[in-house]
Amino acid sequence: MNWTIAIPEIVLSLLGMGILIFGVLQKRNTFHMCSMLTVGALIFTMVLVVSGASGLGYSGLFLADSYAVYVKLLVLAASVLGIVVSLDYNEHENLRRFEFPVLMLFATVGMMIMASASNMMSLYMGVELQSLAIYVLAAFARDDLRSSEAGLKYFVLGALASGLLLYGISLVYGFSGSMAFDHLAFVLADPSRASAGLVVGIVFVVAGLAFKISAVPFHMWTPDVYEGAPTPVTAFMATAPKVAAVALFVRVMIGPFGHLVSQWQQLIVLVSIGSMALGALAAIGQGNIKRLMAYSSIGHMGYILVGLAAGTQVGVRGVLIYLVTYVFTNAGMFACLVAMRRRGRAVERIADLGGLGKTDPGMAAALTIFLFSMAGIPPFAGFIGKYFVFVAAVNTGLWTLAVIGMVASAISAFYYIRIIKVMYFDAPEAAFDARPSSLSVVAGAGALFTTVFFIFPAPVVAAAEAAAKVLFG
Amino acid sequence: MMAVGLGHYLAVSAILLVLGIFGIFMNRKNVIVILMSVELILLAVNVNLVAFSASLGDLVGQVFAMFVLTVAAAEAAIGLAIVVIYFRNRGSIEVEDVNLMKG
Amino acid sequence: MIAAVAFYVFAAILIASAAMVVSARNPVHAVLFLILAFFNASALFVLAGAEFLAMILIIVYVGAVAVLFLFVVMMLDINFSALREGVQRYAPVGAAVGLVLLIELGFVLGGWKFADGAQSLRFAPNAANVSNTAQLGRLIYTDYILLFQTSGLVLLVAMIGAIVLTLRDRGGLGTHASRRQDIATQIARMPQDTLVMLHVPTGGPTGAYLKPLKVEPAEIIEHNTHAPHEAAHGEH
Amino acid sequence: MLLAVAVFAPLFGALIAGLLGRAIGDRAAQAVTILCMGLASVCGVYSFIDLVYGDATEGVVSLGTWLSAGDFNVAWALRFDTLSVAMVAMVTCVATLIHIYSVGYMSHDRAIWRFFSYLSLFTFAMLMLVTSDNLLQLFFGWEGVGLASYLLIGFWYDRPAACAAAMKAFVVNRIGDLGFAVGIALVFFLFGSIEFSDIFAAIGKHQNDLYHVLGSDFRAYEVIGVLLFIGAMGKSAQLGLHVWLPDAMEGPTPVSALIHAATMVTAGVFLMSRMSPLLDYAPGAMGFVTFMGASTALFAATVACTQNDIKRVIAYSTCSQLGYMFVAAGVGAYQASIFHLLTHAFFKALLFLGAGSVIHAMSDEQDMRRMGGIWKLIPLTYGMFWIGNLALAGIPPFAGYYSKDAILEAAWASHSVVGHYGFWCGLAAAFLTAFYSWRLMIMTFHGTARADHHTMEHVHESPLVMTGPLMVLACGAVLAGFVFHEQLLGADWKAFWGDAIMVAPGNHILHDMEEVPALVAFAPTVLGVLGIALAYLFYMFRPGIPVALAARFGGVYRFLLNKWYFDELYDAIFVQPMARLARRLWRVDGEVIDGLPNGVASLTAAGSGQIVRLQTGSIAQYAFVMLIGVVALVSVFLIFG
Amino acid sequence: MNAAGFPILTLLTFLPLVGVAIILTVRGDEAVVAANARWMALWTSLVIFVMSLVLWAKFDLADPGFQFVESASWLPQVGLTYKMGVDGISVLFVLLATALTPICILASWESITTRVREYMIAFLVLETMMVGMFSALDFLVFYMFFEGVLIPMYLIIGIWGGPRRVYAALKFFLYTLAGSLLMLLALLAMWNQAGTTDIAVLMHTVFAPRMQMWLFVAFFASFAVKVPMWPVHTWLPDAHVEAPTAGSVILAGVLLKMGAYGFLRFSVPMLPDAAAYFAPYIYTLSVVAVIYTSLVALAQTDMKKLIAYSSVAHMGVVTIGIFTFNAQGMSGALFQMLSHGIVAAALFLCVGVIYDRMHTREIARYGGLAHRMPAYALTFMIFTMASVGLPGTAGFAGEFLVLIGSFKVNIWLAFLGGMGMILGAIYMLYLYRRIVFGALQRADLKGILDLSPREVAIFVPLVIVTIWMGVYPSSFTQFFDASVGAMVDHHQAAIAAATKLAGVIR
Repeated sequence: MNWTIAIPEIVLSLLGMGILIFGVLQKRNTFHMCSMLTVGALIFTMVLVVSGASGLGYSGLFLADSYAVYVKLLVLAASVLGIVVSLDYNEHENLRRFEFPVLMLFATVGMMIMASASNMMSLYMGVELQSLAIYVLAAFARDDLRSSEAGLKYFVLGALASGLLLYGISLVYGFSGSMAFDHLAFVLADPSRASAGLVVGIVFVVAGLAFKISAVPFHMWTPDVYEGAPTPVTAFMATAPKVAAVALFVRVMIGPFGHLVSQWQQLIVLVSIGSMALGALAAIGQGNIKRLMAYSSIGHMGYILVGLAAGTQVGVRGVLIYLVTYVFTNAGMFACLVAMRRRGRAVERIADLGGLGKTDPGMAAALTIFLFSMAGIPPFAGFIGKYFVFVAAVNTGLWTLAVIGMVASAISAFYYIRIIKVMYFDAPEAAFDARPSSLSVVAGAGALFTTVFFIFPAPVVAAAEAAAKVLFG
Repeated sequence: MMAVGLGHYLAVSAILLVLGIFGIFMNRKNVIVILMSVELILLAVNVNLVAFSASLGDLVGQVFAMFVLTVAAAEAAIGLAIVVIYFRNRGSIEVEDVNLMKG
Repeated sequence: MIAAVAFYVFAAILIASAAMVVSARNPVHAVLFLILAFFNASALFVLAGAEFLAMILIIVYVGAVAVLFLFVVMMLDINFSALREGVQRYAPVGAAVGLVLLIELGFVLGGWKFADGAQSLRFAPNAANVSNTAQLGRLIYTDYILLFQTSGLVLLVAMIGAIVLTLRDRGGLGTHASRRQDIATQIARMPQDTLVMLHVPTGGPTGAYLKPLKVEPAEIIEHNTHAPHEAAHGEH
Repeated sequence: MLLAVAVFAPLFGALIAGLLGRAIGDRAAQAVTILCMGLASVCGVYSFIDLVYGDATEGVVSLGTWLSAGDFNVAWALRFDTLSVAMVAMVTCVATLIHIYSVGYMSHDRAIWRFFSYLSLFTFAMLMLVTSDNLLQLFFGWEGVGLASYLLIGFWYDRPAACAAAMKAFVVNRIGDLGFAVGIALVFFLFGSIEFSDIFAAIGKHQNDLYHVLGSDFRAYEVIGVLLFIGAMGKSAQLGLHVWLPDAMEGPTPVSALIHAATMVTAGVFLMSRMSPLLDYAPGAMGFVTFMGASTALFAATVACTQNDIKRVIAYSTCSQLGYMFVAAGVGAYQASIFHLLTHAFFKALLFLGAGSVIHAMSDEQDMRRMGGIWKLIPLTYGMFWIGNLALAGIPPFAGYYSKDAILEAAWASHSVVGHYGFWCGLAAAFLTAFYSWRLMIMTFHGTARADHHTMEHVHESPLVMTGPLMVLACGAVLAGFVFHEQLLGADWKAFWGDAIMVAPGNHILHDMEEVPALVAFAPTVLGVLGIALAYLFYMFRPGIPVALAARFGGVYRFLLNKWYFDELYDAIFVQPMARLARRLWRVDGEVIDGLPNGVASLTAAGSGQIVRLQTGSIAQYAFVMLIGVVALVSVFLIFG
Repeated sequence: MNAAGFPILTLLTFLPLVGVAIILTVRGDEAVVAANARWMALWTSLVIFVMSLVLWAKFDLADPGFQFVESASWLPQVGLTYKMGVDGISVLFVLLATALTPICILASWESITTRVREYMIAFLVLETMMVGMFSALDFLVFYMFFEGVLIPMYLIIGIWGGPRRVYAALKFFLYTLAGSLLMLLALLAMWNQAGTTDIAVLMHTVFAPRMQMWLFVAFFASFAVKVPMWPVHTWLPDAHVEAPTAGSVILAGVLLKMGAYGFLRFSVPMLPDAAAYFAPYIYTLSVVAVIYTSLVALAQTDMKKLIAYSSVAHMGVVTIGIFTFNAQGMSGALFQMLSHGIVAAALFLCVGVIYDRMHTREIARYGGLAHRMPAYALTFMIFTMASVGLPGTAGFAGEFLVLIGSFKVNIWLAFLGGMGMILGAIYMLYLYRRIVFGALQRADLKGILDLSPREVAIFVPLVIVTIWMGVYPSSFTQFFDASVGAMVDHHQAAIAAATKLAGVIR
């Protein structure tokens, strides 16, 4: 049994527990210290992931392949960014408790398990580990009504979703006789074995996973939770778990259920269309920028699902590239949002950005880059991501989907550039408080990446290509 | 009286599932009932898993059911913790009061 | 036959009590019905041959989870009579949708059959002559060790979460977010730090007695979960 | 090369005066332009003499490429043949005289340098027009004179009427120009070239080509003829597109003389003659030309009889005379039309400049009803008017007699229905011409002085710089017909014209002209004399008659006085509807066309509002939506899967 | 390596960004930063302009293909290459862009006083996008530049624009974005079919007729908005009116050309059958554009709006020319694009001159400017006449060639398309009359000053080019003669092949 394939997860968990013990034992407030240690642990894990062995192990429960490596690196990077973004915010908002980074770390472990899941059971355990940690994080500002409401909503609906997921898994298990992905793929290779029960089970699994990536119609929690949760948590929720969930979603659909692509394709198409349309439409009237980001992320999930709907290697490659651009753009964006603080108080209305172009040109420029990127305007990274996703759709002949995607893209551009409008065209509000360097670093790095990605996309594309290839054996 | 088969278990499970779901979205009373409904759903799943496991003669289902139980317990703990802090902030756990954020 | 009768009885009670959980007006009743439901489900598990799970269900669910529920319900001090009655406005539509789901599930499940070759895919077939518990134990500690550990992590996270959310920090002016056990101090504490030996005058009317050090009464009340002597030691 | 000097010297003068005028001052600007014009006229006249009497041969002076696209190639080039050099000589001479005249006439104006610059610019454009070697360069000159005309009419730009007139002139001309341009396109389509030599060489090849337009096939030449004539109509103020010419009198009088009498307006006639080799094969189009020319001649003459503005009378007279020229061109007597063009240039410029002299004397009064009784005060001008009017009325031996006579003879000799229509219209117009000419003269110079006392005190003869050109032109008005008659129209016309005017083998009009009945030959003169007599009767001896007639036939009078209501008609059917349409379309733009995207936008916003309303914040409802989602997906799967 | 001996197009494209980088490093108080930004932007753009003259000098007139080609590996996995090059069709537009940028910067010298640094940066970025777009030889690279133009332009209109700038900027952005997203789909489809996005290869790829139709529609959606064609033109008047002067200049001068360039670069050569099929519809829309927008221009009370509508009409002539598929029409369209680029830009500058002085664009607020501003009156007159299409000015050759070309299609097309000659004269002269002519009545106009030396420096080159293009248009047409000829041949061959194929099938 080649247990070494799980070394990154094992090491990260142990480090997490170590940090936990360290934090408990120290008398001083160790939030900052623990955060830095966590960042160190995550980065160390990235090294382990890159250099780790690959293969299937733990009785077929755990799979380390280049797809997993790709996803894990992205997840870890997103987690690092999430923690860095939280440093200053938590100090200000009286959330400086060392459990915060530790919970993020354990959530990351869950995501890594999700990335490596090759069995319905490890899938479920990964999802739950990740979800439970994030439920807590969402409610972390426990004296804030909105935060606790966010936690409550996320928890209740998340529990319902995992119930549905489990029910689906049980049906799949019952109708096919196994929970291992490779077994399922083997069973379903003969389409006649795909009984109605199995198919319904797949639908339930899809529903459960769609909840995790907040795709329509399982998206309802997203705006409320994004708005209510502390902003760094929102930043974290919008990036790392999304990556892991998407990766898992793709792996499940392409791996065990890959042979049924013609059947689930239309489901994904419907969900994708719904997400793109809702993401485009609902954000228009929003005044709260975190809420807007929630709708925006719903829309982005719709675009990502376009790649999945293609069900081809090109599609998966598109999804993986999109995820990279999505993560960095969002991380940078949220770094800017976290920096929105006026006279010591966090503000989050779009109108608060008024005249930012005058009062803080650097941040305004960064935000502009992120917003254009999310709107898919070349040459920013977001465009590259969209391009590769739509390449897949066109390749597969999903013209309707592509056209609707384009329309949604145009509509959503409206609200993105409306924010730019507020920043540059509106009368200036009072300036924001001085921005801590940690946020500047994240925002600057995100902006730089978003801007120059188009020049050197080749390494990412190559990695995504290799990762996608694994899924199609 | 019919012999008890897998179908029976599945029917019970399905009814439990639907009841659990009903409990979540029909109820106007309090949030704790929702948590209990979640437990019902998980119970339904477990019934399913056990029934399949028995029919297949495969223990995987039961192993999984055990993990589900574990997770359910953890979920209950966190859920109740969240309900508690929510109650402390809001002073109420009525379902319809949980609507500070919307739109 | 008896098994069938038992199944029907248990199943009926299970469903009925589940329905009561959802519809009971008093949350305390709901919890109690939930416990009833668990008991019956456990019985069904036994009928299906999953004794260990049945046991766990009782121990974990009834013993821990349901009690936790009860505890919280009681603790939150809810005015039950003020709770809203009835169901949501869209109840009829909701009922219809739920019914549709049920019918669909029935339709689907009714057509259950194993996929061809499913038997060959069984990962852990039931072994003869080995008890259910032993089999599960073998599996969990070998093939499923990873997930077993993961579930440990899940519980750890739940623990951290519950603590971080609910543990209050009263008057926490210092660097400590909350009052904690300080193990090293505890161990390093000597009896003479805490106890004063008084020489008892013999035969005197006042008598000799053992007296604790002076403590602030408020702290004792606040931290009644702590050992009195620890509270007495205090951190000044 | 002298021809090139003649053409470009005015441009040089115009540029110097225009760009440096403010720096070098009015005097210097005048000097430069006049010098350049003098040089140009010397060169022009010398070229003419050299070609007609000397040993120069026809040819082309190539200046460089202009425009090329695919097989469409146009070069800058000057054509050197009798027609062009005759025009060059005439244009440079008249223009020089008018430059000189303007020194006096414009002496009280400001921005004189600008005026002279415009005048020279105009001359340059006109010279480019007449010397062009291809249709496009002709079009260049054609539009160039339009521009100069626009600038000169609007010279007094703070007068609203002048600005309006300038714009009207440009726009109406543009309408004709569009026809012209399409005509050029058709020529290119047919011949693959728009160079005259190429076109004329290939005339025979394409004469039976058909072109499908308006639902049936026409001979392509006919279509070309009509299209080019549409252009000519605009520039030469033929009936329908004549409306700009009378208004153009808002410009300074020298402008009227140069542009709206002697040169620019005759460009249409020139075009007809230039394209004669082709037009001769287009009898239908030529009939149309004759018809329009004759109608214009008569129409303008009738209107001229009732006008009271001295310049407008002459303007309508010009219009009428241009009609004559087209009649001649239409019946194939291009030589006669050019002949009339030349003589007309002299006597009409004379009349205009004379009118300018009168206006100058009368302190810028143009209304003849406020003149009278001044013939003794400005005798020289009065004399010039006599000469000019005699020439205009076609009284022998003045220049107009020869040319007008030739045209009417040609019209008669054409033996076609439209030719005869032309003849009768021309005859009537000849009578009216004499009538209104003398009406003008009598109202202006004779009778009681109707101007106010103050004006009358200032009446004086113009300075020499103005009367000098008048006298030179008068010489031309007297002699031009007699001198050139034989050369242009006589038996040796071919020797004179060379290849400049080529006629189809069947065109014997010049020959036939000689054989018309004597009555026809004399009729115009007789009618002219009768017209003069009638004018004397009406305005000198019995002033009551015209008043009574005007009262008796009020409808007819008003009809004529209001120029057949053309302006009102156009206003009602083109200008106003267009303005209304413009405003309506603008509303369409804002409400309908913009309404769609705006509507989509507000629909989107509304949709957004509706979707957001679903987001009630209620957990139960969120769960319900999830349930619906699951049920829906399951249903989709079960039903379609 | 190419004829210039160094990667000139890449340099031209990205040098502005170097200027941006330098401007960004300037520190100091606002006045210093503003002055430095102005001079830096001016020098950068001038250097680029001078460098772009190399293209003019070294361009091989006889070669119809792409020249100065350079390429670099970009995304080999999906067959994407960074490839730049120009042919006769695009080379002059590169020059147009590089020439207009310094003029725009000069025109904004005094009128832009706030956020000068950002403004100059926006303009230099815009230059990068424009030059890059005209020299891109890979479809995706083209698309990125094509869309990238939106970003600086959106900011220019939105930040430094007039009172309704927000509406105008949003409208501009969304209209063009909506259009170009469909083009992206077409791009993907073509890539899917041909396996490459190399423009040179795509030009010789034969697409199935049915696919061509769809592709054409998608391209049309993008390019028609950009041109703009009726009825998707309404963003233009708003954008023009609200944009600052230099923004209008670059919008009219270069950005409008992008749509027509797209038609020439993609729709016609790559989709010959569809282009031929849709030509009558294009004619119809163009004719409507010419007549309708001319009439609407007539009703305007705002100078910029009037000129904006006139742009629509002029671009209608361009689209007619492109879809005549003959040498005259296409050359004429190209020439008209160039001349419109110069003339409309100059007209907007003319408006800017008096707007800077009086801060109103209301036509009725002016009148009699000739009294006080003779030099301005002359300049304005020259450009008015060029806009009207007077022979001897830039406006004529293009319009006339299109007329010839369209006549080959249909006489009525020539007539109706030529209606612009008449209507253009009406609205332009009407405008001129109301602003420059008439009596100087308003008191506040009495002290208005004539052109300043800086303004003269802006206008002189434009006047010279305008006259030059009128008198010696061959010096421009020779650049694209070969390429247009090749395109016409290619088109006819493709149509013939399709007809033959249809015959065989039938």
